Amino acid sequence: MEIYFFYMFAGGMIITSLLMVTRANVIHAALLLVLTFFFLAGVFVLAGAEFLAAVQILLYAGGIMVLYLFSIMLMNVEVAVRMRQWHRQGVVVFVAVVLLGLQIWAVLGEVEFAAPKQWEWSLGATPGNVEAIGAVLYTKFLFPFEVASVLLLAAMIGAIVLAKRRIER
Amino acid sequence: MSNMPLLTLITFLPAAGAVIIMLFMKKEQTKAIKGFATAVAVLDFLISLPLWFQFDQSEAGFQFVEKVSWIPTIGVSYFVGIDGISVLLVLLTTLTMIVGVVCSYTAIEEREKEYYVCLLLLATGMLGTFIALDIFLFYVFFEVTLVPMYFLIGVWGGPRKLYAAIKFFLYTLFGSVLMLLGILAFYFANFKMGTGTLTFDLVELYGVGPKIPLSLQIWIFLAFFIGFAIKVPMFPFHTWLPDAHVEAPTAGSVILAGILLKMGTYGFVRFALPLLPQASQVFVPFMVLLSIIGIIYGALVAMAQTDIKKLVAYSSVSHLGFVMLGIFALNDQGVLGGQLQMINHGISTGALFLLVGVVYERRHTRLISDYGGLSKVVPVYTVLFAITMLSSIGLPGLNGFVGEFLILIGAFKKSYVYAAFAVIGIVLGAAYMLWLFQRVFFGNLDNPENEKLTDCNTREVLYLLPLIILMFWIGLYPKPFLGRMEASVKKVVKMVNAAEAPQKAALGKMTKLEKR
Amino acid sequence: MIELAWLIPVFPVIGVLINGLFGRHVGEKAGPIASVMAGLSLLVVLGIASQMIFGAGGSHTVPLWTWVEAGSFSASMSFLIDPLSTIMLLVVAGVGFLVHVYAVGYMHGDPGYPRFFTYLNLFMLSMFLLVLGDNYLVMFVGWEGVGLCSYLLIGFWYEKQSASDAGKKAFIVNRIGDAGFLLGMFLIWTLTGSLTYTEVFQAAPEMSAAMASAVGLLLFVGAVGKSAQIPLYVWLPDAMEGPTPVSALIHAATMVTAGVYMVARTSPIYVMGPDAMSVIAIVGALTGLFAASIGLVQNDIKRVLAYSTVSQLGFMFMALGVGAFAAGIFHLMTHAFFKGLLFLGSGSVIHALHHAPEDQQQDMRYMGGLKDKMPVTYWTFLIGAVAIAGVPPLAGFWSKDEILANAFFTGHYTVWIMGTVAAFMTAFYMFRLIFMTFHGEMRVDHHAREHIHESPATMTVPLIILAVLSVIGGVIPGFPPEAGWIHRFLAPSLAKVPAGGHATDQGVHLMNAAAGGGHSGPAVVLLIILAIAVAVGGIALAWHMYVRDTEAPNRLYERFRGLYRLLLEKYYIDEIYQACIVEPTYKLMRGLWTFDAKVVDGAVNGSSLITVISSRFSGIFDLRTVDGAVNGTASFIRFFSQVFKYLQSGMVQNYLFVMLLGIFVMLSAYLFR
Amino acid sequence: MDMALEVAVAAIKIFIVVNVVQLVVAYMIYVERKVIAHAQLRLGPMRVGWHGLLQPIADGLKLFLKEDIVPDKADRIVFVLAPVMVLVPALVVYAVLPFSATFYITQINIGLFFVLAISSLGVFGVVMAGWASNSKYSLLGALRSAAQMLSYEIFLGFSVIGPLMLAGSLNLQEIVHAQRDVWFVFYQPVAFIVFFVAALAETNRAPFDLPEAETELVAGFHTEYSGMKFAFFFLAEYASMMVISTIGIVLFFGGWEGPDFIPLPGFVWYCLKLGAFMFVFIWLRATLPRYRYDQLMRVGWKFMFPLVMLNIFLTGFLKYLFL
Amino acid sequence: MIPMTHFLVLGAILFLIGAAGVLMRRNAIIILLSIELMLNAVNVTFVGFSRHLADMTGQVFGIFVITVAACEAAVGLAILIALNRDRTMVNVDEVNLLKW
Repeated sequence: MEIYFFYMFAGGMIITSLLMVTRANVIHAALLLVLTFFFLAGVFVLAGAEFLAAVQILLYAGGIMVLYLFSIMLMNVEVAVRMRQWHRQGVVVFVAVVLLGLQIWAVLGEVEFAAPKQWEWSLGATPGNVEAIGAVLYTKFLFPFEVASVLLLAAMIGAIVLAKRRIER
Repeated sequence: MSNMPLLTLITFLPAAGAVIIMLFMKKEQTKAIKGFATAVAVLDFLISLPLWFQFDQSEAGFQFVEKVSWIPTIGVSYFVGIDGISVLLVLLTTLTMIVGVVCSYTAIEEREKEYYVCLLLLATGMLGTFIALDIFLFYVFFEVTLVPMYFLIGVWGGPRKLYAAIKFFLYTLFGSVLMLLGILAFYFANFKMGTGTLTFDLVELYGVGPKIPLSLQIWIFLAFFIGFAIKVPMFPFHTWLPDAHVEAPTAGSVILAGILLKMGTYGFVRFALPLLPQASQVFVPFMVLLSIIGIIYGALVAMAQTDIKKLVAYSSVSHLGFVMLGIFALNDQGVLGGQLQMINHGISTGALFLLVGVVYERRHTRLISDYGGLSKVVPVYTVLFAITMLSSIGLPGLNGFVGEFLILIGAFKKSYVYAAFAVIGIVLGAAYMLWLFQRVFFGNLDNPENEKLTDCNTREVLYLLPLIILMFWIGLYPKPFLGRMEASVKKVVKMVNAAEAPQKAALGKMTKLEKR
Repeated sequence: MIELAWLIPVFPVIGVLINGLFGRHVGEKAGPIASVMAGLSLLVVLGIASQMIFGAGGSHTVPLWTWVEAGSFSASMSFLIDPLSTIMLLVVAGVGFLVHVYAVGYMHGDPGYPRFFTYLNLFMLSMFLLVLGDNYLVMFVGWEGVGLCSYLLIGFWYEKQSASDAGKKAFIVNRIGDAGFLLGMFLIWTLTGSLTYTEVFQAAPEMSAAMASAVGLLLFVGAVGKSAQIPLYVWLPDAMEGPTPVSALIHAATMVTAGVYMVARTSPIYVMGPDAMSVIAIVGALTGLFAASIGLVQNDIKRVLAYSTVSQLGFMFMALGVGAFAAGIFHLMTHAFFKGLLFLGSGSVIHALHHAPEDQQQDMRYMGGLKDKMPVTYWTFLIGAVAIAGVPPLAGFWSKDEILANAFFTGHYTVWIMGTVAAFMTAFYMFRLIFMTFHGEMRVDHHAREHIHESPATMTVPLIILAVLSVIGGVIPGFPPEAGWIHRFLAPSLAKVPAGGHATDQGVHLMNAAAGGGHSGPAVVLLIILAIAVAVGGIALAWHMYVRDTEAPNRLYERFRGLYRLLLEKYYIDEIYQACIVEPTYKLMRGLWTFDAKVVDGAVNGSSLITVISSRFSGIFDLRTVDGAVNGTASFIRFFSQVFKYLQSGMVQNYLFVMLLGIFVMLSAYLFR
Repeated sequence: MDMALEVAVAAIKIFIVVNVVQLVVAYMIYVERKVIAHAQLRLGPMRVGWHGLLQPIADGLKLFLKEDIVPDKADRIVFVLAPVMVLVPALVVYAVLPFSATFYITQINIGLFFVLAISSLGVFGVVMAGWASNSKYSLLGALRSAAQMLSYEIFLGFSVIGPLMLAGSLNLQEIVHAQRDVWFVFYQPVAFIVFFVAALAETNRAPFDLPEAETELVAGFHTEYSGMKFAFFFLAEYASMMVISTIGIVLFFGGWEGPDFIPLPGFVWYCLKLGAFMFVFIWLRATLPRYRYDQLMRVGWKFMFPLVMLNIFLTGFLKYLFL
Repeated sequence: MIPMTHFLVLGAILFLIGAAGVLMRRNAIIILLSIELMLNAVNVTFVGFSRHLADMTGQVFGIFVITVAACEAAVGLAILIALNRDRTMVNVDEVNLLKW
């Protein structure tokens, strides 16, 4: 059952992301990426990471992507639609990417995975995924967590400084 | 409380304050900067107060010790602590910092932000010097003080500030580099002949001194001597002092006289004496000679000055001659007196510079001949100056006397000749100070510009008041001060004198060798 | 009562604080406040004294707090009440109080009124400390303290250059003495391990004569400074620049006698060092004669009194030097009465003349005939003069006679002769002063004449009290000579010259006889008669020269012009000091300053110059050779960077593509490993 | 077979809930009109049915039958998708809301988180609508809306942390159970105030209805919409009001639980509380003037944000001390 | 049970699509969006491994990746806004002043 859901979500992701990459209209691209993230959240739920799935929707879709839309609306994007969309190195890159894909395919073919570890998980179980993540995040990864918060602060200040209108003196 | 790194806190709080001012305060907000600097200084003083109250008087060793390995490969550690010798200096430093900051409110009118940053950084350097128990760390802090002081003189100084600043910097740097050589020599001597470990840990090294042969000790002592003697400054190395004092802003002079000079004498007591006991004893006549020359010479040259600050600067030479005399009397009374005199000199001469700064700020001249008859227009100032002057010339009942008396009694114990020459300094001290006082305050008010002088305002009285109170306190009841120093000083004296026997043995060997 | 001794210095402290801190608000009330404080101290002193005199006596220590403690050295802030300090306290507190009261009137209207009384109370405090201390260190505190107050009070009118000069001179000369005192203290401490009197004196008998003499001489240097003996007396005449009450209190009655007190206090050590005592005796006698001779010709009323004071102090030291400690203290006391009286009297005269031109106020040549205008002043002054001249039964006679008798009987005949001559001179110059000031025609400036008046009650009452004391202050404690009450009272505090000491056998015999009940025999009677004769002779000569035959002084002047000049100019001692000590010091200091600036600092600057020059040379080398190599390397690198710079396209995606290729290469490496 | 049954039951539940919600929403509009009318001393709709009770149905019919207009310059796809993107998240959230002890569609362990996540998507619809309309008013409304909702989502998220810390679970049913004794509003008054203000802002209700301010932006992001698409926006707004009210009830007012001494079924309690909440929403709209945009942001960042942070710290501290 | 390889393949495909987008497109916003896609491709791998190894670390790192993505988005968009304001350009290959 769940493998079909997986294929459904994975297929949706691949299609939407391909569409996203090829769009000329930035708004469409962004909305398509939101859709990609929905599917991704589905994949996460299937992998037993429902907290991460919720975070994905809340932060990525509800936060970051809104930020994108917001910024896009602030900018003059209609001009870009009528311009050349592809970079001059496009063809070379495409070849290289395809080659890289083949290479990854080859690498994956070599790798043997051991049997997955058994893990009790089900949607709605208590104590569930949230507690488990919390227990790891605030003990073992407390320091990285704090570092991440500092990073966020730095990014916030950086963004404000960069985007602020220079006041003429 | 006992686990709190109190000393580290005290030492680095000013630096933290400096960083905050540097980063977060705008140049134009001078009021906020002053307020903040004052708050930092006051807070630093407040958190240093536990050192006074929690200090165990009976303990001769180090207290409030913190030790963290720093550069383990060469045996350097962040090792701090205080004993009776340094506790009062630390407190004096924190107190002087308050005074230094407060007295600069109106004296400094440009680049105020940088000024207070320098001042606070300087505080960290000085405090670190007094608490360091690792010779390497000591050296680091010793050098750190040079930089802010250089800027204080060079940026906010008087007309010849650049000359004075460079002279101060190069001269002291020259000395301290030689001292570094001495430190390294001792370090390797310890590795070869002492504990066999690479360490800068003072407590470990204390025991090593007597094992080092006298010939080497003498060289190391000479290196130390030049380093510290320039800082003190002792007789032939003193010429940077008048220049630096005269050109420095008031707070700079106060700190220079109050604290920086003490780093030299402190260095002798902390390092030269206990680390090189035999050499110290060998050098006693030499050191005493220089001290006495310093006392008399400084006093005589002070008398010849026409500039008030220069006069006070030369008086410092004379007073520090007393301190050195006391230290090299190598007995309880002398070293205790020397220690107390360090504090006294910090208070009295600091106050004198403050007072000079007060009129300088109003009249922008320091020439004695520009003044005269001031006591008519500025009575409060006159009284404060009189008390400070009397403290400086060692009137009993004020602080200067107790120190001088103990130094002289110690010197007398060593040899009556020393004391006999040193007392001349007392007479001359009275002469130049009273003459100064007479020329500035007595007589007719013949310079019309002086008529407009305003008396000390509340702020000035307030920052002088603690110093005046201390003068009386030490003068009338010095026991809390002497009591805190006594155990540690006795220990140092014992360490030096205990090494007498091996020294004689070594000398005997040397003579034998020569005979052969 | 004795345990309340700590109260004595407390009252002046209160006075100092009130007048010093709130002087501006207190204003003219400062005088009464200070006087009340001095009076309260006097009350306590009287209480203690009554207990000491009528009670058990003995010596009592009042400990306060441990002052300085360093290793084996320890000195405490404690007071000692014994007969000696009791007498001193009485003198200090008594005369001090009277002078306070006097000054309330005398200083009226002075702009520095509160300041004056602050200083005066500060002086009382210091003097009490000096007298009360139970060890040398506390005494030294007071010693320096009175020196400071003396400095402040001499320079009280600081606008006057001469006044501030005189103050400075006093302090510095005193400092020279103090240096000796300090060294003496150090020596005492090294010898006995203590500075407390009782402990020192217990150990004193073990001292060798040489060491005891050394201690004695060093301490005596201090006493010479403070008590204005040769060669350090020069400050005292100059000190007359201060207000007259100050001259009376500090420079006549109390402070200058501190040296006497100190020597008397140290008597147990002195008796061990005969050489020191001889020196003291000779210095005292010399000073007595020398100062008296100067006093003969001075015209300034206060200067005459000043030289008289120096001379009388010489008498006291004479007494100490010959071992008659009690007589010295006795003379100290009587001298305090009559010299205080004389100074206050002269102050009264000056006060009356303060409308006269500045340079005439104190000059006797511009006085005369004041007797009728100022009766109280005149009569009290006369009593003082008679007392100092040594006419029985006034105070001076008893003490001075004892001193001379002791000098004679201990075999110091030279000293005795000098003393007798000095006594003669004393009588002469005192009455010269009286006659020039109060008798004869009035030579006062015309404008000032109508302003001459008797002084107010606050000034005359102290005069009267002191006059009474001058009359009875000698006979009551000092009769019979050599065995009076004061001798018995002081005996526990003072040491006796031991047998086999420096005195001749006869002297010892006589002295011991004296202790048993006074001198007897014809020699004593003869001496007394001689003393009276000398006094009366001096008075008579003065009367002859200044009342009967007023031309006599001029005739003498014509004949002994050189001698007169020498005396008038005080033997040129000041000038000699100026030329031999002060000027060389100035020269030395200027020379050293030049040396410092040119040689010591020159060496520093020279070394920097050498460094700069050598750095020039190395700079050239650096530029040509070392820097050349560096530049070569740089141009080499520049050439290659010209080629490779084109790799930097400035397009992010190019760079990213290279990254992608990097991944490609890495994976290839993994695959084809 | 079980799975098929499960799916069927779920489908039935969803159908019921969605339709009931539609109906309730329709009548909410009626109630609002009535309440506001009475607040303004008017009568409101009176003609259609008794006291205008049938008015919503008439309105619905009108909207159904209206012409569906898409502006020429509009981005067609996005323009059409936008109302859907608004309504769907609002309805999806109902999947986890507890209406009574037994009546709910499902319960998951990240329930509250799920609610926040899904409802945060509502902003997309607004932004899409605003942008796709290709109209200045709409774009401005969308921009305002994006900023406002993004900001207030943060306070909303932070304000629920207080009750969450007390309840110790994200599961909405468990949160309700945790309040059997005392409602969290008594423990967390500050959190509730912040929550309520943020809820107003999240749902674009007065006094925070800046994105659709009729007087400034001519109804803002949905200026160009009409007919059924417009009805979707309307439905979505009221649906999300109900959602947010439900969350408020669950977090602060004990959910469907009522005092024991009044024996009413849980669902009735829920309806009463919801009614009260909705009334307050309407009441506020009738009472308060609109905020200015800068005021809105200032209140949010400079007042609410510190307040709610303080609340979290305080709660944690007190919990550490007493629980 | 979804096999591990599925996650990896999905991750790889998304990553390559993202990479292609980053390298081939000129529009800066699309590039940023592609970067987001790449980051999420990594997340897929993380979560897959977390599932496979029954270890929470993968999910925790997912959260960190989202954090980094947020930072990247904020700063990247700020740069774009600044660029757009000053130069009115959205194409990355026009921003090439930083060369030789």
